[in-house]
Amino acid sequence: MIEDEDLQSLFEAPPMAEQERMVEAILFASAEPVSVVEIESRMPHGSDAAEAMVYLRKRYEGRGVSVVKIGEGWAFRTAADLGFLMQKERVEHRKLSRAAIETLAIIAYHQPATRAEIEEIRGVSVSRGTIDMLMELSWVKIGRRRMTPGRPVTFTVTQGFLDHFGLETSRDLPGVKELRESGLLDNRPAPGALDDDEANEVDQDDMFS
Amino acid sequence: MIEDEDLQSLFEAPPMAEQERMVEAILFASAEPVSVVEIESRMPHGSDAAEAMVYLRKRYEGRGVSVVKIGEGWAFRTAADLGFLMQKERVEHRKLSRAAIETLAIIAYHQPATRAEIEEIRGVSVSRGTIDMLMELSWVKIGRRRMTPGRPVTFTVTQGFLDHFGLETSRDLPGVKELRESGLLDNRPAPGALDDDEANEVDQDDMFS
Amino acid sequence: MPDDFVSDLQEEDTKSRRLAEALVVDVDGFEGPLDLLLTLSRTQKVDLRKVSILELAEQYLLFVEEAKRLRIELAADYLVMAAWLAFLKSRLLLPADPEDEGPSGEEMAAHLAFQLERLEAMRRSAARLMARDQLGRDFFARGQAEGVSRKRTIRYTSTLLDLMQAYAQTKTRDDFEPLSMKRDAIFTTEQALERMKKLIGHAIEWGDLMQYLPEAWRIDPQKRRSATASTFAAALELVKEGQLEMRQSDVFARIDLRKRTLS
Repeated sequence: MIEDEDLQSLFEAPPMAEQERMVEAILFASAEPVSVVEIESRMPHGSDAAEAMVYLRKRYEGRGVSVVKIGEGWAFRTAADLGFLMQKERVEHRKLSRAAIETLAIIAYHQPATRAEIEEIRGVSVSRGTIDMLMELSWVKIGRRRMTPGRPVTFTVTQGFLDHFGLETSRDLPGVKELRESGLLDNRPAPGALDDDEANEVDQDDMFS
Repeated sequence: MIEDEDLQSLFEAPPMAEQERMVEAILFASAEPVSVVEIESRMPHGSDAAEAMVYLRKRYEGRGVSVVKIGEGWAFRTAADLGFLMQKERVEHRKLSRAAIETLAIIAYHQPATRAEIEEIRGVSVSRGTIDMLMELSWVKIGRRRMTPGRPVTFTVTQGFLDHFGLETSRDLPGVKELRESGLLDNRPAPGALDDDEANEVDQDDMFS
Repeated sequence: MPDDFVSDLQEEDTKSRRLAEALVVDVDGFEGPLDLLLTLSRTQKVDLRKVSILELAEQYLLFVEEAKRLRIELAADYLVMAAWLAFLKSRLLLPADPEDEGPSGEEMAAHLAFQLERLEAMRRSAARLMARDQLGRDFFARGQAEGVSRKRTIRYTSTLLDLMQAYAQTKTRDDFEPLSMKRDAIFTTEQALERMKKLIGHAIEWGDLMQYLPEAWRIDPQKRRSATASTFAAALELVKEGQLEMRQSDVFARIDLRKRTLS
């Protein structure tokens, strides 16, 4: 026969220490960041993954691995000061071209950014391969279409991008605040381009008019 | 100017707490179980990976993941009681086909085993696909060539195999006789076939001696 | 400001010319006209905010002229920029025409200065971004992710018990010899495939599938059935590999095959 107490405990969330262990196990098992919502969905009913995460983060402070936030997700990552031990795990990345690096930065700082906007900033046309490559690296994805004539697609950076560069959100991009304050992230139309919206996506020559 | 103390510290092993962090990071980032020898070879001169491992294991006792020994290597593993948390994402569970599991078993018990030997034991030919699949699963690998005419390749099981089946070494596999005595087998031998079995047992012991 | 510059122009001319020549050699190294302008602006050795756009326009036009003199073909966008800068220059130098509706020279110059500053800011940001600690280089993810995978992978869940039972069964199979399967009436697909591979080289004309059955397997109905099935399966395999073509004119009609010709 089940006692009342036992019955109740069946529907009660496990103790916080236990929940912390569960979050730890789930995060450890995954190479990719996992969202709190997803973690919680895998834990017993009534668990509070966000609270458990606070304890877990604290526990791993200063350890060889730590809990980091990446966009909406959480993951364990090795401490950056121990990178020298990891020669063997190091993945050789193809060196990115200057065009690719600049395009990536422009998308990150100006997102969502259309191709025309990237081209206007760089002053040259963006080759198809450049954006394809950034998408292949899973650093850039297609965002919503811009509601301007021609409804151009926009590009944004991904969680994989944040993960790769150790950023919690794109608000943490280096120097983004200063850039915004100095107006360098504004989409400033060229003078005289009053019918800008229309001209915007037409072609590259427009960026100089 | 470098102080004596600083100079000395350049040649001194890092503090044990630091070594523990290093072992933690290496185990975490490594794709396979890592031996103490290898860990130590990656750490600064004078480090004692074995000692650091003792502290690390202690630290993870009762946590959501633990440090376990697999074959000669060490790795992080989800605590056994939290396995249920990993269930949800396993998309498709499948048992190995009979041909595959038999082939695998024969390789495990008889390794190194040639294809001809496997066929002889199974009494049917082994299709290429079966061994390919076992190799793809990283449970079987190609061993040394047998120094007999034709120099056939042999197959052996891998660390991944031991890992999957929870074995420390392939010597831990129980013998047929043991299996039968413990009542694990539903197949009863035909009467009078006992001698035969005994003979087999001997063969098998030879393999591991 | 423009006046100061005009007076200096002669003196600067040789210097700029030399610079322009050096740049011409490198024209492929520039990522478009804006990039070239940014590089030229650095030769003014002032804060980008204080750069003289007029001087910059001069430098650029000089560069284009040099390129022409050296018969180096410039991409169209460099020439478009040159035309625009020539226009800007005239606007900056000539008094504004009150009739003119377009933007003033100063507005145009200010926008160009903004573009240059923005491009440089993005360059700097890109460099700072790449200088960050990076995943897989400075910090690392779990090397051995466990079971948790969003990929649609098949996970084999055979246990040690399965393994041991399988082994024991193979070991006891000998005891049950009468129960073991009779394989002698079976022509395997692998055998058929091997046989077909040897034969298809000659199959230039369409020919009946049945003629590919081994002689010894054509009489006994059981054997014939097995050989037909495996030969058919092998033929399909070869079609998949692109070595063979098959056709059947009607349901249950005979199946013809021939070697696939490279057309």
